[in-house]
Amino acid sequence: MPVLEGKELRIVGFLCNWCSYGGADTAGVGRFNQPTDLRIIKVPCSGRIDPLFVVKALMNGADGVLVSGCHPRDCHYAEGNFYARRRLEIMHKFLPILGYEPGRFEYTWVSASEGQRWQQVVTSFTEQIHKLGPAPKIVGPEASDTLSLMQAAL
Amino acid sequence: MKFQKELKDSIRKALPELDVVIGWCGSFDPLHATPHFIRREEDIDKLEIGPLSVHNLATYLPGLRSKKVGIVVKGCDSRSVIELLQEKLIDRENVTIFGFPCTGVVDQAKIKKALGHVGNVQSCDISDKSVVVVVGDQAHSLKLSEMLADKCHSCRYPDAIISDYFVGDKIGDAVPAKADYEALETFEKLSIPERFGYWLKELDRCIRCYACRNACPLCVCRDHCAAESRDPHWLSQENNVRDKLMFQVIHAYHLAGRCTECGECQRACPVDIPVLMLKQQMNKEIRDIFKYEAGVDPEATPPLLSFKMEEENITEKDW
Amino acid sequence: MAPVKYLKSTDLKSWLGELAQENRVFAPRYEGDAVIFAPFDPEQEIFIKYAATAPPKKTVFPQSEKLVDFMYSKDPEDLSRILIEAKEVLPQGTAIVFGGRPCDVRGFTMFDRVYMSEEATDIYYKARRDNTSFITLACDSTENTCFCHWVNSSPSDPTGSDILAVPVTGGLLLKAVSDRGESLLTSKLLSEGESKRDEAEKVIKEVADSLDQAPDLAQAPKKLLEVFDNIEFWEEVSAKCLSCGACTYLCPTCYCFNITDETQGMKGSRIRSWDNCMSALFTMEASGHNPRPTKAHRLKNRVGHKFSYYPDLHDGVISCCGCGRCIKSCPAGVDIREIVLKAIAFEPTVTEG
Amino acid sequence: MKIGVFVCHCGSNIEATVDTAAVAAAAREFPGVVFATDTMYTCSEPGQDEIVDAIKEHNLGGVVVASCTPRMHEQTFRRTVERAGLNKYLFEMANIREHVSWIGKDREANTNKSVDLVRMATEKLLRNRALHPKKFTINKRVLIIGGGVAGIQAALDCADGGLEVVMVEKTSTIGGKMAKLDKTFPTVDCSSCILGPRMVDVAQHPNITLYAYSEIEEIKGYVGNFEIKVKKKATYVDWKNCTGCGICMEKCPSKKATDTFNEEIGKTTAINIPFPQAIPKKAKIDPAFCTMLKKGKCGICAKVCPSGCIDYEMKDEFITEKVGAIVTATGFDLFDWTVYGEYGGGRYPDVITSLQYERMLSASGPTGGHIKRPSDGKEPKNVVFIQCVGSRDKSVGRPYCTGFCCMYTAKQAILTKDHLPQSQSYVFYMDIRATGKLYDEFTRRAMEEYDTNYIRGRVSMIYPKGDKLLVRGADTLMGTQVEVDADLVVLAVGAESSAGASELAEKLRISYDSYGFYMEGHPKLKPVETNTAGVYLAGACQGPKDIPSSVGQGSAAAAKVLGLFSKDQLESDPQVSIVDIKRCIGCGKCIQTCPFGAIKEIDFRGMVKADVIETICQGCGICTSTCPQGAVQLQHATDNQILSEVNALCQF
Repeated sequence: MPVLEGKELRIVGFLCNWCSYGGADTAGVGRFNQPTDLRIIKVPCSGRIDPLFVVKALMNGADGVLVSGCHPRDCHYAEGNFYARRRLEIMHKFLPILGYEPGRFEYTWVSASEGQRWQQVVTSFTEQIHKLGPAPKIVGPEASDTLSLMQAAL
Repeated sequence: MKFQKELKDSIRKALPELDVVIGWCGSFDPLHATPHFIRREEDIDKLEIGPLSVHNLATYLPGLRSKKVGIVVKGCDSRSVIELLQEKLIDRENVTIFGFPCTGVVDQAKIKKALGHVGNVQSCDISDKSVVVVVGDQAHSLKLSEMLADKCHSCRYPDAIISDYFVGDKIGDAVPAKADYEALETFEKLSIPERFGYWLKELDRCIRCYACRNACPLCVCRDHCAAESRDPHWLSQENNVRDKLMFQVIHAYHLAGRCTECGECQRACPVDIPVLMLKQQMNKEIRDIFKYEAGVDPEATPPLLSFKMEEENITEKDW
Repeated sequence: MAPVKYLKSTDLKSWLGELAQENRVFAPRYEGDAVIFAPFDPEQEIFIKYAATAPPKKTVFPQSEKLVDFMYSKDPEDLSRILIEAKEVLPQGTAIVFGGRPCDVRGFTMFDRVYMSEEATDIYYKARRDNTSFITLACDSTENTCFCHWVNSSPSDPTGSDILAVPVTGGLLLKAVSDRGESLLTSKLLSEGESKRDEAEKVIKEVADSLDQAPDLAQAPKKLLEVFDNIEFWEEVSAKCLSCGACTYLCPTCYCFNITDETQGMKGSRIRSWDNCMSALFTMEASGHNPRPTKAHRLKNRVGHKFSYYPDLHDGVISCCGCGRCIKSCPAGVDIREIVLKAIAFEPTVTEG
Repeated sequence: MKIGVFVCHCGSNIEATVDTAAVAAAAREFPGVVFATDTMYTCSEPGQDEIVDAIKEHNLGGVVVASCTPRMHEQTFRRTVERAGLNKYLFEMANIREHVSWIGKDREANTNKSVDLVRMATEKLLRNRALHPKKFTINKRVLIIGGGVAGIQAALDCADGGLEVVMVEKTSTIGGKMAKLDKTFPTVDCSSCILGPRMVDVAQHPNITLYAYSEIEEIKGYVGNFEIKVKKKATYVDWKNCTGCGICMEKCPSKKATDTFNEEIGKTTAINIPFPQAIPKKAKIDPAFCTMLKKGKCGICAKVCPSGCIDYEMKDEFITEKVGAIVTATGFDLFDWTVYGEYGGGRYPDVITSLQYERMLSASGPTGGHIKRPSDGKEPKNVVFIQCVGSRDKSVGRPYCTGFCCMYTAKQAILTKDHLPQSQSYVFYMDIRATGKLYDEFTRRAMEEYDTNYIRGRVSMIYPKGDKLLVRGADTLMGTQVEVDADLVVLAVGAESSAGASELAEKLRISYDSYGFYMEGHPKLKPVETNTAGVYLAGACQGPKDIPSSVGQGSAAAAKVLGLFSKDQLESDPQVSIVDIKRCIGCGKCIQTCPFGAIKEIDFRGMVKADVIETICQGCGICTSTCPQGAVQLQHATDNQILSEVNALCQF
């Protein structure tokens, strides 16, 4: 189903199973209201997240991507989030080179007990994406298809 | 080149113990060189090194892993060899490295631009200062410094960092004419949406030949590259600019902290897409965040294959 | 005698503009530092001084094309019953390719023997081929990599073209080669060209004379088969090959393709895209076995196909047009001429016993 | 694959804000879905039966349940589909409760989002493969970390159950906090009389190996096969020969050592045995106070020791133990109350903690069971107890209720009257939390039979007045100011996680909350499990607990371990990585980054390749995101599965 026109933007979340997914559950159990834009993809560990998933999501039309894992030192797999931090950080800095505004992608750490923090993260990230508006979309096979659309938008 | 004879002598000495020595020789016109595989004594005479020795021959090493291979390297090429050694993709005992002091190589794209078109080249004379190309009975004199590859202007390693034989006098610590990444400044002035448009426009003409990948000395997956696999299925085979750009991102990311910026990807591109820039941008981040430079220390670990509990240069978002 | 017309250089864009009213017109222009065939755009300069970086192959044989759009739908009574609706996506409309070189355009005749043969027709190829006209530019200069004259062609070979354009003072002399070509020469922008005919002949002759003596390739098919099993020979000539697809994709005569289905939810497309025999996946079998495991095997196929297997099947026609792009654009400087000559010259060493 | 989709109402939990029928209708349009319905309670017996029936009727090859979080019922439904003959990994869940219906009320947006989540789940399911676990043998030994009452209980239950037990205790004696108590509520029976024999049991049990004065250095391995590196800290006394006679203590000239066992009420000797009933009853030297170790002079203890076991050269020793399960019972520590300026911030000697008071009440304590003011040794008349010091107070970052302070304060008030019949006790409290069996009756006794003056309100200030302390507070019931001239003030200090809890959690790879208490597997259903297989919790390390609860958890954890070890072999989780040997180029990057050493290099027809050791792989997938060409794939979270989820959400 397409995003609710004018109401929602497409935000993809990659959450580790042990901490952040649980944190999002805790937020749910606590009935902490959140914007509805985010869709969560559960992965075992933030170390499983290939930063290229983030690029893929954006290039396929996501307006924002949020990654969340266990706090450093608390990784269920001991080291996953340490690797993730480095990898995600360089992709975070690289996306503006490709032409995606800084802020389209963020990564953070939320533990299973931090329901309130999760609510805070989702709310402020969603606001951030709404402030940025829809991300540039690659529409047809040829560059000109997208470029003419971008021209028209300007 | 003064040390060319010395180099040939070294190769002659080493060749009996080796299956092959890779260097350069003349190619289809006087303006080009081509990789030269020396297997027999008589092949040595054809060897030519100089500003036309553009190819990074380290690219061939992983494919010849089981052989005893000699390789002639420029300073920049030696960094690729170090990187391959560091990642244990080649074995030190199987590689004999011939180094020489490199004063820079030409960028064929710049020559083509200067001449408007290359055409029928009759001769090419390169001195310390100039490149004189005769095309269709007309001589064009070009300034060598203007024809050198960008990487040569910011080169800090003119001598091979690692070698078994080094011919000629080492240049030593070179003071680069330009700072690292100066060439990126024009691009960096673009606004974010302009950058998006820039890449789409440039990548549009990509023919997906993967010369950029196959010329890269560190793209060791080659036949098993994710670009063409269905499992994982990252890219479709469709001719669309999204997948073309996505591949370049995959390439740049997989080289993050490994790329030595030899520029082979861009040189190899048959349709002249500035694909090196993505890797340079990635490397610039690696340098800023991890204070790391690839291909200088065979014992180092690439930053994305390691971590620190506390990262000095990563500031996470405060929510 | 076919009519000849003269077109002033200054009128070129206007003429193409006229043609573009009823046809899709492709012309070479700079994209970055490369010259590429692109849809005609009066805002952009056409570049016809030298051969383009990439040939106009994609105008008839696109880098990728949808063959079929398909859609799954379910029987509402029984959701496990799936209805598949497939729709052929046949190319529509007519096209004109301006500015290809004789080698580029002659390349399509290699396709024709395969895709429009008596036994089988590729409807997608045919739809474009039949509806595309070629206004080809004769070469007034050559490059070190040019060798059309080795393969029974010349810098002014009109084979496969509809109009041959020869550069003359101030413009182009346009000669209709086919009826279709003739029908394109009706514009008021064109003037009578008879007076320029001699000048054009002179240009053509001068270029032809500038080429060196072509070697005799008659033995190539046989000799290449002789070295077929000589893996050492192929390992040596392919040593510097990087196994990329630049040669193949820039080749005006390489016609191989791959077919993949790309599905998204309940719909998708069957896509045909260029493939190349330099790639390991080209011959990868489902079992994991690969009959061409190394670049030596693969380069052997590329050279062998053009200079031996294809001529054997098609009356001795070499399926190389001699444009030289594979040499010029090869990142490692692999020279197909060198390999063919080496094979012809190859004498097996006779060992006793 | 034929897929069935079940969208759960969860009563009104989901249905109230998600149109589940619409979600099911939308799901019918998805690739592969041949059956979709909404159900009232999918997890109930009829709900599960509906799934089983549908699998059989429609010949389903996979099932999606859209309901609560998979952390709640993934196991439940995996068993359900298994019951119907499907492999349990041909199942996916869409979390439309915690992640949708409970976090917003916009029915349209929620329904829309639920459809997306179901689409993702079906797209992933289409790429799921049947996975089969491998069996591996387990080491039926258990490690108990912490020798407090919870750890003791767990150790004894496991040992009695026939398991070999290794207990590691940080201090030089087991017994924990309970050993420091004089009496216990609500029975007012002697703490050491109950605990002492159990401590002796630990020492004497043939199945228990005790490492006191030791810490966990490193933990490797996984459920069934952990490898533990234990650091035995140097005691400078050879415990094999030490008889605990105490002569060294009598003769030690350095008598100013910190007495942690007695909560620093008084001092002890540099070489000491913490208390007479210590287990093991062995001496150790505190190097910070030993003249011999500090200055190389003295050596008296070595001279007087009848068994010659003093060794000034002793070094820390490392021992490796292999176990199959771990029970963590590391207890709690007391909140550092000196942050409260209004209570003097530690400046007044006669303001003490409840645990210090406990030592003072204890007959084996430094005062021999006499209540004396630390300042002048006099018996107090007015004793003021202040509750909730470091509990229920956001301003000091301790918003939680410690839970047992109300009870021990009542006990201490009663004991005060017993010890000093002329005394008067005052208790400043916020609320009385006395929810255990006989607890409320007990606090009533303190008030009614022992004349304790309970004042509902907080103390705003304590300041010295002559040799007394003036305690000023509010009586919120009377609405008046109260001032009490106190001789002694006892603070009911709350519990916090024990020092080093987070570092240990990192070694155990378990989670902890923001206060450092360990996270249980599920707050209701898995109170002693953690999310790391084979690691269990007992006692106050999970959150403040009184003795019966801690003991209960000790037994519960032991039951879990005994249950785990009731099989000879465990099944390994098949959600592990696998190498496509054809595509692996042997670069070894996966080997380099695997945190578990689960990938090894192998020779495959003369080529170097990577190979995953299935039983060691923990399924994190770092290898998969490291491998550039994706030749190593984490099963059940492959690149293609994740990409299919991305594509299900982002279709250009």
